[in-house]
Amino acid sequence: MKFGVVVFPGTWSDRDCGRVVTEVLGAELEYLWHQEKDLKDCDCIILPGGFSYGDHLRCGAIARFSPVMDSVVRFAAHGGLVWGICNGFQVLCETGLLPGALIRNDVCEFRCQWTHLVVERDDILFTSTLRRGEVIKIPISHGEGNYFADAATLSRLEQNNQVVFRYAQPDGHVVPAANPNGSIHNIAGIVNREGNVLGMMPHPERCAEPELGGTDGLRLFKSVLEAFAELVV
Amino acid sequence: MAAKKLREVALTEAEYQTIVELLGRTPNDVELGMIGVLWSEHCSYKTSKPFLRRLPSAGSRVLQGPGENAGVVEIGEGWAVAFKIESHNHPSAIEPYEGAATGVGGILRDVAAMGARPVAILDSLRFGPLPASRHLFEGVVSGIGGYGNCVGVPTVGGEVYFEDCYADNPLVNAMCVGVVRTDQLKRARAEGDGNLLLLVGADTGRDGIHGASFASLELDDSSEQRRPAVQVGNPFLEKCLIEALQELVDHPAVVAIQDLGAAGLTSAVAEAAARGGSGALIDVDKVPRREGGMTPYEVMLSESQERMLLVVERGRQAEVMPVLEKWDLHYAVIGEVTPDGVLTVEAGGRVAARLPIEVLTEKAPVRTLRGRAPNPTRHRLDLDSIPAEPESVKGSLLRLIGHPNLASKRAVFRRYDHQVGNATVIRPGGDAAMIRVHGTRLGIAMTTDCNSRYCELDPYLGAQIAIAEAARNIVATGARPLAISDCLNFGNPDKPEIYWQLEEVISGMANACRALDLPIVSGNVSLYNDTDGRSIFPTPVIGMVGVIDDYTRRLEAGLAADGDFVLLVGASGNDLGGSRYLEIEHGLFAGRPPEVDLLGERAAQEYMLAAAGASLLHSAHDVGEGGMLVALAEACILGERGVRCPALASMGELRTDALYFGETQGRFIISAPSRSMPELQNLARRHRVEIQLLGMVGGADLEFEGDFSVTLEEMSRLYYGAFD
Amino acid sequence: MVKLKAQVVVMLKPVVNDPQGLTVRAGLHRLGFEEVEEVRVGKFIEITVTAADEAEGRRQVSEMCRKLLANHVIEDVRFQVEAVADREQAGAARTE
Amino acid sequence: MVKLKAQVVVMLKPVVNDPQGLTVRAGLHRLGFEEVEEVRVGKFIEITVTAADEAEGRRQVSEMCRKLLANHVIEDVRFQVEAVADREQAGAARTE
Ligand SMILES: Nc1ncnc2c1ncn2[C@@H]1O[C@H](COP(=O)(O)OP(=O)(O)O)[C@@H](O)[C@H]1O
Ligand SMILES: [Mg+2]
Repeated sequence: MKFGVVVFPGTWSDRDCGRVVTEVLGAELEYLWHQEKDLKDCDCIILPGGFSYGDHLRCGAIARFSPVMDSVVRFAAHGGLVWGICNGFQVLCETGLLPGALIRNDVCEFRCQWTHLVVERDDILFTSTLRRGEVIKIPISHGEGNYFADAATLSRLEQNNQVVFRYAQPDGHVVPAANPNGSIHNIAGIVNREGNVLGMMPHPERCAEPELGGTDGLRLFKSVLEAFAELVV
Repeated sequence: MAAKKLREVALTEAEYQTIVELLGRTPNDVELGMIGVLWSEHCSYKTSKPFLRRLPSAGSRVLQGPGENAGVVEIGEGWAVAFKIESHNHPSAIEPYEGAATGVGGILRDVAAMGARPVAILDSLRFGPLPASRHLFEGVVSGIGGYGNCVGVPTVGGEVYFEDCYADNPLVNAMCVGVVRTDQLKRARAEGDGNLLLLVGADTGRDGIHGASFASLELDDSSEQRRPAVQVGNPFLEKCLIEALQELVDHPAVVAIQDLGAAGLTSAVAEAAARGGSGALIDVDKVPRREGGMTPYEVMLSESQERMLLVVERGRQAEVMPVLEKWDLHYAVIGEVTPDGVLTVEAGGRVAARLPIEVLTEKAPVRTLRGRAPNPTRHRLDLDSIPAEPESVKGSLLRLIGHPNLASKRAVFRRYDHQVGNATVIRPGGDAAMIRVHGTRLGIAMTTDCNSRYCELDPYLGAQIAIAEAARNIVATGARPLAISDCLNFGNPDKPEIYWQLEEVISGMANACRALDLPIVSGNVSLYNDTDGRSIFPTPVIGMVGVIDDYTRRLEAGLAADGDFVLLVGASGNDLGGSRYLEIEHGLFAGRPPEVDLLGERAAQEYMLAAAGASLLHSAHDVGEGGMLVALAEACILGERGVRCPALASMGELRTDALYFGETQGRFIISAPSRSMPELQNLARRHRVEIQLLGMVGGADLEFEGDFSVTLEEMSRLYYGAFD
Repeated sequence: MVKLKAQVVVMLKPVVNDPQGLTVRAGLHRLGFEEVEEVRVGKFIEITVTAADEAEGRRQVSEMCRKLLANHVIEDVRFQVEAVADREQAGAARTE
Repeated sequence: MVKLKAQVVVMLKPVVNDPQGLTVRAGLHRLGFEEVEEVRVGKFIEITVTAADEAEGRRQVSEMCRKLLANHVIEDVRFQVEAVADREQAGAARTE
């Protein structure tokens, strides 16, 4: 399988994601420049972190109009795997591929720190090697990661089981104290109803090597790779 | 010459006379403005230059010393590190967010101009005490983060101090570290007659006109009028600029890269031409503008951010442009390199200025002033008047680690993305930070350090300590110190005491550099940090980098495994002068800073490197402010492990307060498994270094049996909570 | 063709928490302005645009708001448009 | 005592670089709004405050602007104040 990493002007975790894919995971990789429509036969498109267009106006607001996003939207509609990380999650919300929006952290400060997430779904490709209820350790780095959705959207999300990750204590308890940014229901990541579009604020690509403090993030990349291997068989 | 006009360009009547002599005519207004900024302290270093020459800058690893946009040292495997530190004190005092942000932007461009990819930022900050200085502190920290986070370069280290002397003159020094292949190193030399000058990046506006001369004046009420000297940075544009430059560094058509900083185009072109031994012709009409109606004077002096000057081989510009267009960057050919050694500025087809490059650069005046040592008795300390036994060692420890100057700066660095790039193998919070070089096992350790209180008490000694301490921070990670970039922050040198401080500090630095074999490869001077006649402490901030061949052997400060032995490396003395203990527990700022025995210092550092190199250690932490007990507490807190120590026997002349809180130099706290002990002792004998067993790792308390015990939880709460 | 200036105000919807507003309120309280009850922080966007006439300009700005300037999941937007010539006289707002 | 609502507009001074405005302009151009000449992005701050009377409220808001809401080095600020009761009718601004 092949991963595609989208690069907008202002994206910065493109190379981090790329290096994890090629050097740690040993998978194939294409960088997809925002001006190009061709997704180059990639099987999983990553929208990485950064400040696309400087996050001016709103995070992800301008990036969503890039030519590449037209293709990504079509790709997603046909069941393609789309994975938005940090700024990528914001772009997905702006695009409407995922519901809700990400607003400024309740502390009104940027936060770069490690968090614990409780895994709520293990039946989607992105988390195929994880178990529901387990806790993973993964860093965040954002100023606007405070997930918001109106009451109706939120109850739909919960009913449909679309919350994939919640900020939790190391023991898995979902409590306000474990919430680094004020996200509603401690939401750290959600998936669309079909299960092929994932958005998450934490950075799995930053914890794919023990040298960087942990390897839980690598398990997400591996999930995608292994799930694909099975699909092909 | 009208005094008012001269004041506007920050030139003296005597300097004006010199200009007339050099030119053999009177300069026009554009020329006067151009000379004014380049002759300002900020650009010409006219006051500090004679001293700076004393600093050693050569070394076997040095690829580029002072004089370029950044210094460069080789680290092996075909890689080099480009780095530099710079101040943005005055703009930050006036607009803390943008002042700090554009400080980061400026230093990133300096490093990028060497062809390097910026991989780390460090910020060295000083404010007046909280809560009064909260506004500045908040603004500056947000500004550093706002810029660094957006460009995607991790901010991995720095320092934050609060002292009265910085209340009106906060210090904001930013350092950038970049990596570059040795064969892709660029230099900013405008060479090759007819080669094109390409201005890339932001459009030029009326930003910061007189910014450079502004930084060379004391702040007073009339600063108000010069206020638009503060600019708004655009980190997004900077990010695009850096990426484009990275795509262009090995392009043969790109002859040189020069960033535009203080004094804008004037300085960039003059310096690049001076280095290339050439001249330049600029047509200001070609410069893309943000605003209408700008005069040639304004265009030449504008300090608009996020601009770079490329020297491109004539006829090959078409090879470079697609990259610039890809990144949506504005650009324009604004002139060319000439053989005449003259900077000619044209506007509307007419010559607006015509100045020999050397008048702008080498011929800048040098000032020699007279220094005078202040009264030596002013900070006298009589240790005998202070009880040698702290009332409660535990109480003192808790107050020290909960004090904003000693407590964790997590409240600051968690607002900085310190992990982007997936290279940060030692994160902020310990001693030096470490960045790995992708594709190798090389690790670059980096730190900024200065205890300005020591420098105020004794500038010569304080400066040596700053260098020794920075080196210790590097060594504590297992890396070998390589080179220094320094930022000299002082008050108004026209005051004899300040001039004396400058001279003493530089002598002290030179001495320590020689003893520790550390060249200074780049740096920056910021003078006139005074308000209403009150000056800051002399603050020579030392930015240092070091290298480790294999970052998987790096060491961190926190205790790493239960059952390990904990040792103190280095002998202790009654070194309470200028200590944090005296300040916090006795309200005293007095005494002589600890002596620094540079031979002993070097021995201790070599010992540490030998022990780390032989993989004998599990952790290492340098002993700094707050002394042994604070360092030990930090090792516990950072490692989330306790330590149990037998009661410390009182040792001869050593006072109890000095034993725990004295700040004797050249010491480390290390932890090691028992099997390492014999070899550690052998090495200590060989290096003539004293080591002392303190205790054993384990439990949830820091305990000196029979004396006191304190829980990790209580220490952590105070250590991490000082800014809540 | 007329040259127009649009003033667009983008505010978080009342149901959305406004952390920035809370922070500013806390700051004002700290400065002694205890009578401040609520603060909400939004965006003010000034756009200069040429259009066939004012109605056309208004239509365009409305379109910009819908497509880019606001995220309707969380934000409300309102605007006014005026011809640039009389911009100096227009607007009752005092300038400090 | 009256309850007042202040609407504060904080904009970068005209001579100051406005990166956000430049990016939004480029974004609008890319969306096909090529007639857009200039965009400047500032802050809109709504403050609800009680004061002895309107004049006193105005004085207070002016003070807030000076002390906290804007940095006069790079920003201009203007505001208007109105009694809260008639807030719905006031303001000519259209809501989208
Ligand atoms: N402004 C800052 N930005 C980033 N890191 C910081 C900052 N201030 C302090 N730190 C980090 O906190 C740790 C302790 O800093 P400091 O107290 O200066 O240590 P030391 O006394 O050993 O030099 C270091 O890792 C340092 O890099
Ligand atoms: Mg330090």
